[in-house]
Amino acid sequence: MNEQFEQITAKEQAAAAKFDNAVHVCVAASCLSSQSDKVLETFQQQLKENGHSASCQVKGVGCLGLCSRGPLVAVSHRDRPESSELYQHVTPDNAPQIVAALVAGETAADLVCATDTPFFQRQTKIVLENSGHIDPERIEEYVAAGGYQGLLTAVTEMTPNDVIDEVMRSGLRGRGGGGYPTGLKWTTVAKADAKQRKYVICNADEGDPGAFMDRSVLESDPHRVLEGMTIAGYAIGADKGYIYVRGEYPLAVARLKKAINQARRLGVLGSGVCGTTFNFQIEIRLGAGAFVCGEETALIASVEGKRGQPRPRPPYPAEYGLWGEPTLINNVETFANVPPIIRNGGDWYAGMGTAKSKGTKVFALAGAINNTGLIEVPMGIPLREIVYEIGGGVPHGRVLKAVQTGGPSGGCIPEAYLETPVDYESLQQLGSIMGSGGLIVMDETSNMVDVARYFMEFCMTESCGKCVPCRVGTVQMYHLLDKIYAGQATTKELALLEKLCKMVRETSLCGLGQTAPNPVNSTLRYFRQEYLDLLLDGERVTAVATTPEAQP
Amino acid sequence: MSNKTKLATVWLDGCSGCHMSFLDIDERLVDLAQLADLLYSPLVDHKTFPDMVDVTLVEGAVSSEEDYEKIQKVRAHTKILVSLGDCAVTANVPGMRNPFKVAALYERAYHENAQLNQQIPVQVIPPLREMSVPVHQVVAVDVFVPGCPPSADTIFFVLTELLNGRKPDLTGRTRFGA
Amino acid sequence: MQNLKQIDPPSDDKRWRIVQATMRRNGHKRSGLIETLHTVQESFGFLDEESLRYVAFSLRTPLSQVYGVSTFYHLFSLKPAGKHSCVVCTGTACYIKGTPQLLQEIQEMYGIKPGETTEDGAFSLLTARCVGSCGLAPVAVFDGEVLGNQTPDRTMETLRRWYDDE
Amino acid sequence: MKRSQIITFKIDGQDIAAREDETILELARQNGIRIPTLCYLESVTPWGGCRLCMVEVKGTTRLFPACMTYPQEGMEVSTVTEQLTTYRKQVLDLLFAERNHVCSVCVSNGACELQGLAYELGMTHVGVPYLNPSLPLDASHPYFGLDHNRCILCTRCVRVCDEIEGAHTWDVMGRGVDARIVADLNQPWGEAISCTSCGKCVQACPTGALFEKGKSVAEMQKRHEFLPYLALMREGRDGDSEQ
Repeated sequence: MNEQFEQITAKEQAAAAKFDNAVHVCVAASCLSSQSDKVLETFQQQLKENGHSASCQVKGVGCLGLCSRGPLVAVSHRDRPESSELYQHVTPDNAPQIVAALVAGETAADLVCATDTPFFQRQTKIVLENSGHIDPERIEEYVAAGGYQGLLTAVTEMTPNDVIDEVMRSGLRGRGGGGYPTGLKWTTVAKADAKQRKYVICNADEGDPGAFMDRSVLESDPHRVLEGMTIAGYAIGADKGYIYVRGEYPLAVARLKKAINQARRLGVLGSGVCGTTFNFQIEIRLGAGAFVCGEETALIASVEGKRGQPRPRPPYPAEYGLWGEPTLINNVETFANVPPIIRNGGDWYAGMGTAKSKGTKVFALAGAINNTGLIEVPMGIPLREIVYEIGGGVPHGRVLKAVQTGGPSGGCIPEAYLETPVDYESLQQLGSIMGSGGLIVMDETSNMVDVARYFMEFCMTESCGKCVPCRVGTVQMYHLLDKIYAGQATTKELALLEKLCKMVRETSLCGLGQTAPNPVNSTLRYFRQEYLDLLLDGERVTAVATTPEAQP
Repeated sequence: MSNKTKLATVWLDGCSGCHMSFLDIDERLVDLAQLADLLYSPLVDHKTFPDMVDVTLVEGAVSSEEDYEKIQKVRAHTKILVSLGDCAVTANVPGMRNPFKVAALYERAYHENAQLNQQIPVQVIPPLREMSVPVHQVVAVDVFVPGCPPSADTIFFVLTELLNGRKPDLTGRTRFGA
Repeated sequence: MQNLKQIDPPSDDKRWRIVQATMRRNGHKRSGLIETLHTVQESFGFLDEESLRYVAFSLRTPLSQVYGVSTFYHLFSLKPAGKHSCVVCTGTACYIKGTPQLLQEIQEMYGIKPGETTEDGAFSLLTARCVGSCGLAPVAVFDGEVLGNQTPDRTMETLRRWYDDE
Repeated sequence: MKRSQIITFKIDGQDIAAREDETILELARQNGIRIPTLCYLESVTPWGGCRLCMVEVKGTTRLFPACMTYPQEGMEVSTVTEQLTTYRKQVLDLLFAERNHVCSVCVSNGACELQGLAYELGMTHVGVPYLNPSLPLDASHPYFGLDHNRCILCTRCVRVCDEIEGAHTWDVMGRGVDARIVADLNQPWGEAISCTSCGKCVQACPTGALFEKGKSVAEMQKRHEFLPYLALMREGRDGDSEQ
């Protein structure tokens, strides 16, 4: 198998060496929605017309990161690698300008996007290492970039226990939001008794509004996820895996399908993985639009073809999961971290991040921030650095008010706490959560009651309806928030809202209900005055600035 | 002015059944009269609500603008406010119109079902609010006495307790749930 | 249980073959219900009673369960969609940049809320939780084409064009 | 998954010896301790939706639904605390406000489980605003009726119909607060081909959502004592077919 990998790699390198220049056009979702596919076509056509198609490689690649400047095009030169350029806002109309410059050995200066900025320099890429470099639809490029090496090592040189030990040593924690230690989860499933078989499920039902990390990984580097899942399957003794993908991600689904077929053909998936006796099949299951299916037990119900309603845990899926069998559920980013961990060792991974949160985290930056897009940073980086340096600060000269993490289950962190390092525990202490990686910046024009109302509306429409506190409680809380925001409520109603928040958090069946009050609680904690200002009988404070109370 | 407890009763959107039940206390009314003066009620002649009363029994839901203003005035001039009967406690029958829009109700009542004079009154009849709601959704309520109507015995018990300075415990006497 | 009698599709419409293929791929098991409904919706545009009945019988799944699943998930529609579709993104980034105003304007002009189709069947209004183009917020998708930086005026302009094209 | 190890634990200070495969709710009932619930029904799969049977366990701040939690050796369970009573009343608040429970039947015959619990917990009024939805009444079945206004979505009918009668006429459609009980493809009950008119759902319903037609108020009582018997007999039959 290794020989085969080497052959592929050599062939890829030889093919790349034939070209003097390379043009990489981002064809991930955000750029694609600005017609980057047409840009790609224009490049191919133009270079052909100019007779340069033999010396210049043109290909579509995954996400280049800085989505707000899309469509992005990266141009590199073999003989002078130092002078590669990134072009922004490329359209089919101005593509010829770039081609002309390329042919003339010049730079189309007015389209250049500076890459010596913190946005590009401050990131550490593990999950996104291939993103923007390889063609996501070609397994050869993934292999040439070191792909499937981890799997090969795992199945040929390591025992399943060795693999789990390595993951344990890496300190990797679930990237779906909760932060449960991945190695521990794997151990539990590995030890569990199966009636017939065990399952691996990849949760790609990314539902937080404003989060698109998993989508980008699936679209830019699908093989990485397949490899991670297969390694997991080997480690826990499963021979079947499901990827549960949002139905709203047709491009990700198409690329995954293609990737699965390619992997089977290459022999890194299916029966006899990498020439061993280990078998592993992966099937895609399409979600159909239900946020609650991000919850493990609801996701399992959905894979079984049922209404995506959760059930109380314990028993946890690790013991009683899909069709009552032990099941490992991790999210996309978690699996995407596995191949490099096996390739480079757990200690390498544990060398990054903080004492309790290891490695890197991918965030989707959005909202009132200059550089919206996808970033990957080491755990422990201060929020301020993400917002002001990587993110380039707040546009229009406005003032940052809060950073929202964790989507509808998370909270708002006010400006006063921006020095906080990004790790699971620190964010939790502030009343928010790491979440899956949505990071929304809000400036002074956002009203925090409105923000809380928005997330409550989300939870209300996404509630499955099984348990009373979530089904009816979210509706009541939404109405109260709506009334407060409309300036028609009294202190009595604010008190009722707080009472409901407590009750819904404590008594709801699953994570959706239990965390639904979080946005309200966190905005109340830091921006209570905004609520009071809207009440008919609220205590008004003349000074505009609210000083966040440091609460334990 | 005697130093007896000052009592009032108010009739909002309800059928007056709770007041009837109150009258069903019969001869025990005489006992009550020893303890309290009834200062304002649909049953007595005074037209304006007194300055301050000790106990007010409220029958009916808050349905019209008139109810809405009245109950706030009553609350401001009452020490202990009692929601008497299911309409006051749950909006009950008056609340059954809530799934419909007010315009549709007027249409039904004054056009479709009227034989003569098919027109929506704009004067005399106080305008309906969007929803008919229980009293405690508008003002703070101190004692809840459910029942449709609460029995005379229950009302007598509640009043006796209140007039003797105790908060009535209704366990086993009337039933919530309508 | 292996050799279930095959149920005949409601008509000889060729599209039923695609639906049958999906059911076969999932071994005619109940767990293939969602996959099958996806295929029906892709092939016919929506799920009507006839197709739900056919799927229920073919997969040996109770009718009420099929109905329950079809109405649980947002992506399934039991009514035919409009000729055109307008999907407004309600992700957080789009929301704080003005989605509510877009929806309100559409509702005032055409009298439809998200999930509804105009009376003349011209277009359906839908919402999506983040289409992943947060950099362009607020975003709306018109017949699959993503248009960013929407304002009420720009959105209304695009919708009006659908009517002009008639 | 039959586990039969005997363990001991405590409910409200009372020592209980139990098999590990019985839930806290079942064990409490066997020992004469009442834990309120609306969705639990003996002999069908527990649902865990009403959240009324939540109990406290010493050593953790988390609450557990008694109907789906198994005891562990040495566990100390409390079923009545100030906190639990507050939450239970709030659950009832939410249920009463969700649909329309203004009902003249249960007031006079006292047979409604929802009303009974409100009474038991000393509720005097509903603390949250009423939602006032507009919901239909289905009277298309010759013997029975369904009033969605009274339904609390406990799904007892769904489970009884599926697990004991085997018809699966009922299921839940939609989601969240818009969820509703449906017969077959959301048809009038009288037209549902799968319904055997056995009436088990009516007997299982804790409120007046499912009712028998033509009964006087006093006769509108629900009885479901026969369900455990049917479940037991069913088990026997299934056991034979496996051999």
